[in-house]
Amino acid sequence: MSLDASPRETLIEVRNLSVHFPIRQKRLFRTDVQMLRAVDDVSFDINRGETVGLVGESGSGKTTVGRAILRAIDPTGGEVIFHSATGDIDLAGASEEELRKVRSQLQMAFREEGGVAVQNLAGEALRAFRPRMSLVFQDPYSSLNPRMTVRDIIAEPLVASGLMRNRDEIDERVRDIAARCKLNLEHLRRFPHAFSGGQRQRICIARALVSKPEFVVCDESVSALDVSIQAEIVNLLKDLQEEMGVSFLFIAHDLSVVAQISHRVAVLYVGKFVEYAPTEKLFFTPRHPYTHALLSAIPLADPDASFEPIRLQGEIPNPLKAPSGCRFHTRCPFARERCSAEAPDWREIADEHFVACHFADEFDFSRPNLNAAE
Amino acid sequence: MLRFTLERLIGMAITMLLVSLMVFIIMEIPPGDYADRYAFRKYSGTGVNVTEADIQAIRVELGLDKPMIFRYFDWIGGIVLRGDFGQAFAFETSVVKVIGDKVWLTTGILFATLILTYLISIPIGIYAAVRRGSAVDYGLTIFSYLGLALPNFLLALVMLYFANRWFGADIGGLFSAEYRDAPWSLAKVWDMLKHLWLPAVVLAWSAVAYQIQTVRATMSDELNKLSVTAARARGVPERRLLIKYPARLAINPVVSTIGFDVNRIFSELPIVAVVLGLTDLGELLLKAYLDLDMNVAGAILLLLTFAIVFMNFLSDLLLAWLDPRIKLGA
Amino acid sequence: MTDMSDPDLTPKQKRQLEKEHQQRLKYYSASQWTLIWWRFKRHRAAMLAAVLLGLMALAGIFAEFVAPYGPVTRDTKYIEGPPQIPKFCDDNGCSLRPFINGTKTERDPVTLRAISVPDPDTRYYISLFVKGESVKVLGFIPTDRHLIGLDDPDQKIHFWGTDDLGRDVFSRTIYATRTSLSIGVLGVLISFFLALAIGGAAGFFGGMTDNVIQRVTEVIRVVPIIPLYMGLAAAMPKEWSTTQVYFAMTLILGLFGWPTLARRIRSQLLSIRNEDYVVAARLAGARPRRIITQHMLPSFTSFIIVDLVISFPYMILSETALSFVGLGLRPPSVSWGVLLQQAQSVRAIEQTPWLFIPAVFVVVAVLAFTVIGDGLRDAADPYSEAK
Amino acid sequence: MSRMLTVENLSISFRTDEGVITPVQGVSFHVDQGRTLGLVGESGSGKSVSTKALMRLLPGTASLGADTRMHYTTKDGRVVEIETLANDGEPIRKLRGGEIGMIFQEPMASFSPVYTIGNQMMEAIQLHRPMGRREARSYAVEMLNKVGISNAEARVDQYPHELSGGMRQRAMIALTLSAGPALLIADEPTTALDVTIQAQVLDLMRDLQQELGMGMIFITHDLGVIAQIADDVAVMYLGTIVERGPAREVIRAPQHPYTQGLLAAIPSLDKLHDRLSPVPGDIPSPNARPTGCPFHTRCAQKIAGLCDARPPREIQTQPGRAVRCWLHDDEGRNAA
Repeated sequence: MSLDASPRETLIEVRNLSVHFPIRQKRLFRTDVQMLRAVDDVSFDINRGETVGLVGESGSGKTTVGRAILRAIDPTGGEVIFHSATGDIDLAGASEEELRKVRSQLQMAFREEGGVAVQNLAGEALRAFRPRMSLVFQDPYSSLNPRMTVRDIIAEPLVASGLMRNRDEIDERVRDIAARCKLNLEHLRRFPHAFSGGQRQRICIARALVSKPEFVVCDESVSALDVSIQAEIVNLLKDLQEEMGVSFLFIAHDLSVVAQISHRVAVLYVGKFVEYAPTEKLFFTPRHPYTHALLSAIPLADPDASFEPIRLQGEIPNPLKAPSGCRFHTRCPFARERCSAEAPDWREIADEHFVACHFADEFDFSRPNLNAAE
Repeated sequence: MLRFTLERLIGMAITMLLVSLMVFIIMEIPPGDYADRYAFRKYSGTGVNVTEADIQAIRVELGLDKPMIFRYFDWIGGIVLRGDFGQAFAFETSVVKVIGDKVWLTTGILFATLILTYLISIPIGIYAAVRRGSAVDYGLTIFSYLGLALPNFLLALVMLYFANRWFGADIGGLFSAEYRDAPWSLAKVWDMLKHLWLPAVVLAWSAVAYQIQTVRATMSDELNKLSVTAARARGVPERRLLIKYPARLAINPVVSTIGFDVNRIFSELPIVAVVLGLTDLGELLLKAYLDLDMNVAGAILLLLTFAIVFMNFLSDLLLAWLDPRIKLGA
Repeated sequence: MTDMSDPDLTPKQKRQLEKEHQQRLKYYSASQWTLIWWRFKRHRAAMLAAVLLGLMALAGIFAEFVAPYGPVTRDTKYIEGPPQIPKFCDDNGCSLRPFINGTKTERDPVTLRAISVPDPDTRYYISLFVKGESVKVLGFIPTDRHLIGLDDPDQKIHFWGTDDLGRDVFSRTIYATRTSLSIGVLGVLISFFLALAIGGAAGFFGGMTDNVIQRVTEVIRVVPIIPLYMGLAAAMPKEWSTTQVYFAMTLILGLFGWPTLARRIRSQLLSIRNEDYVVAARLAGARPRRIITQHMLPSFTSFIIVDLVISFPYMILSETALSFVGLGLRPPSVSWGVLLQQAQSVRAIEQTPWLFIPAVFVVVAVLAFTVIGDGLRDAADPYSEAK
Repeated sequence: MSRMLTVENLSISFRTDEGVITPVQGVSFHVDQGRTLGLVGESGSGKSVSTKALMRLLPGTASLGADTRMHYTTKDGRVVEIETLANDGEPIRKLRGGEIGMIFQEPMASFSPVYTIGNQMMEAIQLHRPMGRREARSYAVEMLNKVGISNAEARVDQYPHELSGGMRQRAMIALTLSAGPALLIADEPTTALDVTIQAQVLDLMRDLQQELGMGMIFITHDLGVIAQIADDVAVMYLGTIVERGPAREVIRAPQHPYTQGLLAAIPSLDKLHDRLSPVPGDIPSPNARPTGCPFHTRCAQKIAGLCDARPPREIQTQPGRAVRCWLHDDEGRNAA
């Protein structure tokens, strides 16, 4: 499953994406507004047919990145360029009214960027693009409307966006995707309450892929599942990717699952990227102390592997009170004066290996010599 | 805590302002205005022929010709600055005189009812939750259903009937005949207390039924909390455990609905007062409405509502004191 | 879980397994309303209450037919008479058909007033579908048949006695049921639409609109509701007709019943809006209208129905209480509250206890609504257990 | 090393609206002093319920099987037959906290929100140690220090919601240990925590156990955690222990098809981009427990007519190792 064979084609370019949430605190006579910098100045790109993993601990903003790309929440700044294959949008099926709005905005966006800057799209146009992007949620229970049959749930992206109108066509498409996700015809008539966690997650995946999207965000899609079930879903996602050429942004806190499914992995810490590299590089030769600590903290199911987690001081900072300079300096075992004063640049330290650390060149965290740096 | 108190105080002031506006509007609704009614009452049966001009004169004299907003400020200004609620024309004296010590009687009934309600409902609700599914629990559930369904005036009648049979005829009202118009004395207070229990029981009835349900529901939730299991796993004796962990939290919703209970009690008061022959604000309110004496009615409605708003404020403070999470969240 | 093709199974076991399998399939493809109905059916008290309430409503709707006499028809021969209980036997023997004894007028030996005493020598038989006063059922179906009554059209039976004017308490209660229940329904409907509009606006627009609405709701919620009703009811002109008063009453009840409901609608809307499946629909490209009609409303309806049902008792009790003290409906209207007005004193309990029969209706109706509400509340969220 | 806890044939049934369900059937294990038993299983395996039964913390709708034996040896050498004790009463209360301590998955929920950390700690201390208020307080501070909470003198007067997740779990550990238990039951204590915090807490628990010489039962669904913290392991599936033995041996050479499947399904950091090997099928719900071997519906090696008909016995395969599978039973081998 090497990517080198096919020519790389960028599908999504994320440039300086920021998402800030105003946190209002009512005081006696005024309202204090603090900015929660959930995601701060994040840049990366995703290729066609590629899976990019996004890892981070709670409060790191990984979910926010995923949702901001899909415009489930509005970014505060930056750009998300979507290089969509043209001709996929069913312009003929759209009504005159929609068509006019969509066309004008699409053309403009295409000419300017050669892609569509997603955050510039408004209302109708954004809706027209939605079927090409999808989201698979963490909680397979709450993300399925319990009052709709599985058939209607899976068909929703087609119906809601007006991508397909003909009932037979829709049924055919739903049956096709359901079969690929190992759901049978009988399942389609049922309601979500008839299914177990793993089956529900398969329904979610079928819904996300029914419109043949080019890009799907999987937000902690397997973390709620038991290990023996989880593996099956990971395999399913991989198979579907090969069949359909879809790109995934795979968000998870479990590094080992991310390692299995991703071609490249990005590590987030309190709203900032600390490292982004092809999976092998990130897991075997990490350059950032945080990535290193994160890797060392995973207990391996191997009684001979030594488990000596790097002892990070303190706790993950509250994103409302993000530390100055390098955000990791409060817990970093290698922190120096410069770290608290100056935020490190986001730089390409080796081929395709990005890192944000002043002293990344000095570290060698490569495994299996996990403790070589000390 | 100080900031919290201040915030709630300001909130209370705003609510009171809006309430006073609403009450004023209600006072204005009855057809015809004060002058009409004043003239009608003053001259009806006297043979004097009242002309439109006479009424207009009264209107000017009383300041009723001014726009509504001015009259509102006159009215509320009088109340706030001078404690003057205007004239009660049906009694030909000031509203303050009419209401007078009925305020204190009403307060007495209110607190007697509240204390009775909580003394009964909290322990019973906790007990029902602990013995969930037992015969006692079912019995209490049926009782509280009945409590919610039985109209209070009916209950008042039935209670009065039995009280009359068991305690003699002189149980209705708030005072025995010899004290009714007597000046205040210790004996009179004692006499009042002897009469107070009946309205308190009647008024507490539905509040008890409601609060038993609330306490039982929260207590059941709290009993299933992990913190209770954790405390049990530390070997905390059962009785102490129940009181310290779930019961302490089961009281919170009761505290937060004190204002609501006061509201309920005031709602029932006028009607219960009619049946029991109480001479308190409720009965006066009813009479004022039937006579369309809107100054008296407005004053009473305003006082009752202010009392509720104030009790809400108290319950907020009490709750913040009981639950450390609230202060920090505010 | 046993394999169905297992050869060791007897035909009976196979049938049993097949049946279970079918039941599971039925459950798997059961929609929201089916699930709610299944769960509600399990709640026996609520089912019983629903049946009772249904009967009450039917009696009210067809009051003209069900009640033997009109609400103001007077029986001057039987004033403040106690209930007449149908019997099968008397001193003169037994009969297969229920009957009552007639009455005759005698002078009280002490006070010398004319009083009615039972006359054991006359019998009047009770029948179904007897001829009586001409009425129009539902206001347009003319008939002179009544559900129950005496064979002899000149004689009258008073199951629940008569009041001081000789009016039949049974008939009046049936008519009152219609009035009181319909006031409840109309009041609830009015406050529901207000709540839907106001709570919906608060939940949908949020921000400043929400703040203002919340504040106003707060104010209305702190005002004691019966005194407030009294204020508005007192404002009704005395010369209004009973119909006008009736509609004014429903309007008043509805006008101030919305705050609690509006708060619930608002919080429901806010919580459903953030459900993952609503976000998913939005990301699938659904328009706001589709999100509201396909995703939000269906999940919302069952909760709203519960709220509607449990707000009935307040309406009914308020109407009863107001009419009881003379601020609500006025005679010649008949409602439960109006009927109970005649029973305001301890004297009434002692001398004419049957005048309290309408109170039983109030209690039963309120109880029934509360119990049904409880049953519905348990059933309304059929997905809570699935998690 | 002395045996402190022996559990034999533990079965637990619950009365429900749909009838009686038995989520735990015939579970046997033991804990030695100073050793950690890892109890591993996926959702619905009954691991938490089993340990709650040990403390008699199950609700009134639950009942123990007739031949259930749970024998615990106290610090002063008495043997307590836990299955005979009442759910509520002096004898079981003596065990709770003072002899057997328990830590739960949700540190926030296991504290009462309306009392300070110190209040709840002092309560536990005074219940189990002859200390006055003053003494108990300074002991509480000492314990908070011991679990690595900085500024313990101030923290002791804070409310649980004022602490971060990791701090709360540390405080919970301090609270549980301050009663001086000889056996510690930890029910997924790190599942709700972030990876780096989880590592800190695991580290801490490992150190404290060694320092205090406690026995420990560590419940988790993560075989990685088991590999790092447990001496012995018992693998549970749908209410039965399918395999048990020394953690090292079981993880290196699993004998039960379920254990094998579970280990194979875990994504490894060493072999990237390989296809994972899931265990086929879904976990049946505990109230629709399959007949015969509970795992037969998902087992690739099932023997038709045997595995789906009769539950397998527990077979000793090596000293200290046992497996509940027909494949290791002579009868099963013959049938195959």
